Amino acid sequence: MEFTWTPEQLDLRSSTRRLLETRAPLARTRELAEAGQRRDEAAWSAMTQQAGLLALGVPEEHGGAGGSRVEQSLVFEEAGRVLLGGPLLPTVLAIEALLAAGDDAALEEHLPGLVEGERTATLAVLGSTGRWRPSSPTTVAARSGDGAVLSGTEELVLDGADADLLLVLARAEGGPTLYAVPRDAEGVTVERLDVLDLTRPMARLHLAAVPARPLGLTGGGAGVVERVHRAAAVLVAAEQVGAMDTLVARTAEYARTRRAFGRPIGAFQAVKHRLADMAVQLEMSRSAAAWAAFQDPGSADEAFGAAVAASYCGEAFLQAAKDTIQLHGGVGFTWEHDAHLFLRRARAAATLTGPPSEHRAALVPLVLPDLVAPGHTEVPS
Amino acid sequence: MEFTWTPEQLDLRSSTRRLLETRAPLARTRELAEAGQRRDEAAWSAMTQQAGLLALGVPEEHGGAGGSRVEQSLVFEEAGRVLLGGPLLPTVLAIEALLAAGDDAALEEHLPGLVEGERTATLAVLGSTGRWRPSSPTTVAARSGDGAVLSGTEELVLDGADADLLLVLARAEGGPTLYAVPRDAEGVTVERLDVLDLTRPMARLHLAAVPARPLGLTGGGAGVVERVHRAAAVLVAAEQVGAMDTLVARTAEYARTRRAFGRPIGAFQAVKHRLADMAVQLEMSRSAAAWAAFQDPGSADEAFGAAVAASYCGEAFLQAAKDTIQLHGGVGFTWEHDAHLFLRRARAAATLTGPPSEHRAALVPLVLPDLVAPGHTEVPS
Amino acid sequence: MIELSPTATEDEVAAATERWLHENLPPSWLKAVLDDDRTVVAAHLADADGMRRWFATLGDAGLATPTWPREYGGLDLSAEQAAAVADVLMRYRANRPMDDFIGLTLTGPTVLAHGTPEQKERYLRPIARGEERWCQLFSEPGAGSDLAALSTRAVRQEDGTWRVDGQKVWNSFAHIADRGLLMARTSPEKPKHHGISYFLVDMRTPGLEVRPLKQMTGDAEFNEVFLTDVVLPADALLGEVDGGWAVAITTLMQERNGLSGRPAVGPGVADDLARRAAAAGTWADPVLRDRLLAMLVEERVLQMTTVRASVASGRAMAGAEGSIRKLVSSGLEETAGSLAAEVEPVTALGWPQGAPLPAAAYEFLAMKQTSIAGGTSEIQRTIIAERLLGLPKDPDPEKDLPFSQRSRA
Amino acid sequence: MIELSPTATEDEVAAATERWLHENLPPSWLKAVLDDDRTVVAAHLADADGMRRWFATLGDAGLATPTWPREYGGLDLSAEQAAAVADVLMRYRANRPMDDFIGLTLTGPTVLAHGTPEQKERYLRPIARGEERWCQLFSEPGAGSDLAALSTRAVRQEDGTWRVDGQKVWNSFAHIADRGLLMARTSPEKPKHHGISYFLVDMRTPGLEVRPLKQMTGDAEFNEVFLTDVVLPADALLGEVDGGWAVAITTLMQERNGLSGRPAVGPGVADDLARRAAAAGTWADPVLRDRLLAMLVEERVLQMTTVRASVASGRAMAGAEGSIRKLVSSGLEETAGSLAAEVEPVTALGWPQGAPLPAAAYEFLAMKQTSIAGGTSEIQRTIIAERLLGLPKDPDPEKDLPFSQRSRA
Repeated sequence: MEFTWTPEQLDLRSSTRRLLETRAPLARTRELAEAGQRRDEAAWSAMTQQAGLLALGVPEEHGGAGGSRVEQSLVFEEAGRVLLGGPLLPTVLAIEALLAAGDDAALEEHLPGLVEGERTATLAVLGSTGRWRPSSPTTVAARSGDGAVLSGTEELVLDGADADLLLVLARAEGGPTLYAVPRDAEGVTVERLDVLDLTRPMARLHLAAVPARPLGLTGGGAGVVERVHRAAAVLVAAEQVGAMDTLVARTAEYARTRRAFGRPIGAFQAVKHRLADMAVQLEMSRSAAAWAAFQDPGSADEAFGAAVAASYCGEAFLQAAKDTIQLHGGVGFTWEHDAHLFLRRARAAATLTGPPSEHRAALVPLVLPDLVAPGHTEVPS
Repeated sequence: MEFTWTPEQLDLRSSTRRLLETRAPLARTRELAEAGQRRDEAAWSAMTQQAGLLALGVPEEHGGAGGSRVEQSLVFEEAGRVLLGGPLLPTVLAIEALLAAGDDAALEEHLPGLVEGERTATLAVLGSTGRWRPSSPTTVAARSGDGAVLSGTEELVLDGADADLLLVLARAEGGPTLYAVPRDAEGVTVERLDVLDLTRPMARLHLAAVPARPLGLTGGGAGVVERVHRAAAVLVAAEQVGAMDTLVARTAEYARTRRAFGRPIGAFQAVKHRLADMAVQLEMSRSAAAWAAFQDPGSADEAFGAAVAASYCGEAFLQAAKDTIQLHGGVGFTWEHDAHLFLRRARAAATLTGPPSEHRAALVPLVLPDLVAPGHTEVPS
Repeated sequence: MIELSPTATEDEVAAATERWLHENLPPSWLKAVLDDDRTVVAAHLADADGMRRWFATLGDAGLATPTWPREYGGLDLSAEQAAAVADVLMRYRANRPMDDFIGLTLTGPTVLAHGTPEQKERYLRPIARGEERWCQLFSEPGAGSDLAALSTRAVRQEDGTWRVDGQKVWNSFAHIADRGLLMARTSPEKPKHHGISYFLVDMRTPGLEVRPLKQMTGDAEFNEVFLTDVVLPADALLGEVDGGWAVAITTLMQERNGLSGRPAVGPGVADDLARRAAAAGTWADPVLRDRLLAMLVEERVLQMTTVRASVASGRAMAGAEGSIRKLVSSGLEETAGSLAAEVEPVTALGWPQGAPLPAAAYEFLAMKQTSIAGGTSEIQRTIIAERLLGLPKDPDPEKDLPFSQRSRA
Repeated sequence: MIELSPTATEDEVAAATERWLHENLPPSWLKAVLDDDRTVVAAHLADADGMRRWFATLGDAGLATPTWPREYGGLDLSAEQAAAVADVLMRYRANRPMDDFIGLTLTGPTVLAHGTPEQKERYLRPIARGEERWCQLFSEPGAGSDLAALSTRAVRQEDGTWRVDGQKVWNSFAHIADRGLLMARTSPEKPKHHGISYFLVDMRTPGLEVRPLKQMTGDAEFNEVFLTDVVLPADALLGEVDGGWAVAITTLMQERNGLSGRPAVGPGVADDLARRAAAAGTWADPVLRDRLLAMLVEERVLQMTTVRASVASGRAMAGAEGSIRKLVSSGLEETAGSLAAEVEPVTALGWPQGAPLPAAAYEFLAMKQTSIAGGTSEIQRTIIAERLLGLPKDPDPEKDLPFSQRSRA
């Protein structure tokens, strides 16, 4: 039932919070970002090998903890609080893709190393457009002997320069198909990028006839990627709630203590009411993100919840980040203040999960199916 | 030159203001609205026969005062200040249409009575859709002997139940054509409506094979109506500026005097800053409306100015009316308070001149012509 | 009175309520509900005598006021259990009407908290049984958001009675109410919050006049109430003399505790607007469509928030939950009203003479109501900032001044 | 000095300026401008010695500071006439650079209004001739919007000199300036506005350290300035001791009087964004397109407002005109930054290592700058409400308290 967390789930939340507060606090996120590092090695192994956070989304028969999206979402909310970046999100989504593809051999080969945090993976599924269009990938798979070779450009690949395993969506004869490619395979050229969201390294990948192994059924890639897109929307929404929570708490603290014109600035309605609106949007986002997490993965309810959460939380977080800067005045505009790390994250997250208006358009067939008719609706292309 | 009014123009503004303050103040507008009357007869003749306000847009060779859009716009700003409704706007626009159609016989027949205020006229050009689509009128003109007969339904006809002369746009063989129809012609059925904007009576007209006289060239109706649409946009924008000016002045006065929590409510930033935003939008609207009025009728600059003013002032006025109610609290929500008269006017004006997003789309060919290309732009239908 | 264990689950409560309805609802009504025969149901709802008898039955079973103590006609249920009851009653159209909201939701808890035993005996059961209807006489022309600035005077007479003079405004149901909750100033020489007393008033008392107040929509849902030399008995006082503000806080805290059933996530106003847009042809406009969908999203997220607030483990909005929901729903109503007029632009502008206002026109005109009534959106933001975020209070330079010495406009 | 009648029309002023440029601009520069040969023009602009000579020529003609009195290097022109001069200079790329803004626009009028004859002699001509560059040392970490809360101390020594200690922030050009406008507290025992003095400071004074301040964009346009035992001569004081606030008001009133040429209505940032959207394929999104067009409309209306404000008969914004324009343009910058990242979503997220930030990323990151710098949008709204609408001032409970007794965080 929605919004009813088990005691174990609440324990998971507290232990994750403690873990991140000690091993990966926001100050450490900033250090890594400024140094251009993808992760803190000790924190990574604490999160994976000790806390088993990557096993949460994996069924027990595949050696996982059998947790649900609810557990994962609690972890991502905590990760969002400290703007944890690096390989966590891409690896979790890659695991989701492997599970959805249901290719036993691939699961056996890749899952243990990923779940243990020994290896990392990422998705290269946005093609050269950088948009989620799983039915029309731009990378092309050509037959080559028994297997396939992939050619194309993949934009916005999270952790793409360092992840060990790439899951690439390509146009094959039988339809869009997902392929596994070791990042160090011949023909893969990695272009490491400078990034807006300093906490999430990204790369552009150029694939030139790269030998690749199909995952699951040929032509089944679009369905797999759609499912992963929804998972991404739900987990990023949770992350956004955590991040917003940090912003609201810090900005309220600043408003209570910073003084101007003889009063704490929080006594001015311009500040007070803007903060109230931030708090309202945080609480609303919290509801949307949690509701989505409580739905069964793969269900229409999840598709609905994901679209609602992605569009609502994405815009709310961006607004909260802007308001945080405004309410801090000059200091909020400096490099030293953390506000810009949140603003950067908010923008990147909104692009990576897809524009809010696209998520809204996706609601029409789900909640107003009678209005999906020629001339009635139009999904922006 | 923009924003440089001549002393004569400024005199016209003051004399119009005095005239309306004495003969047609807001309180009188309310009385007429509550009684369902279209005009105060004495005020109407003061405006027309004495002050000659209807002659302003008429060239001297047609017996007018030869004024420009600038003069007209000054008058409409004053009219907006007191929410003057009734036959003024439809008659001015009908005169504009007659002049644009350039049909000398029709001008000779109709103009003197209209300019003198002895007769009134209105446009029936929105067809059954109620939208400005001059290239595709829904009323149909059929040939009948030497002349034509019109059949169709015309929505949102201002003063349609009482105006003496109807100018109807209809689909004719040679293209959209404007026709003159006496309101009491056989086949015209008038359905007087209850209206949202209480100051502007409206009717739905049903035309069943009504004999009509074409104005100007057959097929030239679309161009005439487009020109009148622009005039309407410019004059209504001026009217909106006048109305907003009343709202800002009255709301500021209320905020200075109404007390709560030991202070005038204008000392609370929630009130103060909302009022500041209203004032800003008023000043911006004033610039947009005046700029448009200073452009040559029929020029591309006028088309640009009209689209800018219609979209900006329309939205600003609606927002100002809402804010006025919010800032007045409970009393602003009562029938006795004038705020709702403005809210009603704001909504009706926005529909009558066309949705702001349509005006914005119309800017593309004017200012970004290189972006008008297949796939580049799309005007909402 | 129906038997329910205090530990019954919501589903058990719902089942017990349903069983009871099957046993007690007039058979033709029950059958009509089960057959979805709306004509027959409507006939029952229109039968004043029948409804009076039904409300008495419902009240005697404790089901009209399930959260009240058993001794005053309740069942000692929790808010969640009561929502399950309300859910079932609504399904059978057997619930009490909106007109009884003030008595059930405001008067009950306020009298329970502050009434003498005699007052509880006198006032509670008639509310539970639907015999007396209440209204609220709080706001005044000069005291809206700043309610404590009210200036209606109550002066104690030598015989212990009170003489009341003043004017109230925004009083829903006052024209059909039997009794009213009245705040009046008893000690103008004290600071404004400290000189107010709270009274329970018979609306038929001489000198009390109710006049409808016409709103911008043309409706008159509210009233003005004029009090001229109104004499109230000594026992009309609820709580202490000059202690009325504390009593009022109890009333105000209840405003959002209506028995509105269990919350759910599903189609709302935005869905309706989208369908109307499709019918009017405006759904083809992609910009309008995106705004309708944005509203749909916000409306669903508000529903999700309401569900969350109803689940113990989901609550984390620390006393500001009602304000959050009111603020968001006010915004939604404003959005809906704006959109309605754009969705059906022609319909909203004119309609056949004498016909009722079309929905688009009504919704447009009513859009600001919730942002103002029952605490403006500005007040809600202030509450949220102070309660949830601990920001400093807005200053009130005259808060501690004797009321009679305050500045006036 | 060039000869211009005080009643010359703007067109006459423009023509005279153009004639003068044809006579005085180095011939190769003039030719390059007329031929639109940007390489040669750029070479001239990059030639430091040549520019130094040019600024001296320009200054001696009075054309760098046309609104100043003739005796201090100006031409006694009106603001409108000066705008015509600026227009022409810009067209020939012969105008003074942004780096000189503070000297030309702030220092000049402030010294003219409050300086002694000696100070005017000493400071004005080097500004007119481009020999000395200025910066502003007002804001402090603890005094942003509430500038009068500044706590940098200036203590008068026995020999009449001043010892200054404190920290300033947000100082544009401080790292390249010769002189600075400094506000410091001289009497902490007086209420905050009454104990401040104003100084003209040599930026090379020992103890004065300038450090770049990195912004969220990664740029360092601004500086922090640390003052440690900085000793200023007695004649560094501008205006009266403790009379600095009035002097500062003069400076602050000038901020929007830059010589930015005659305003016009034409393509702006929104047009550029629309073209970039077309190139990136996002122009096909009708929702984004409408937002871009709404921004285009607002930008044009702001231009129209700027034109209106520049025409005597159009002025009706009673002292709040600068605040209105700043508020609207801050909003536009925020809108532009938001839109930029949506117009070019992929470009904004990542770019080749070491390459400069793409426009979309930079505009996104910089979008809040104008809403904060030079008076936040909240401050502008307050100014508009108070000056234009006559609403009551925000209270400052410590306004009249001795500065040393105020509360601290």
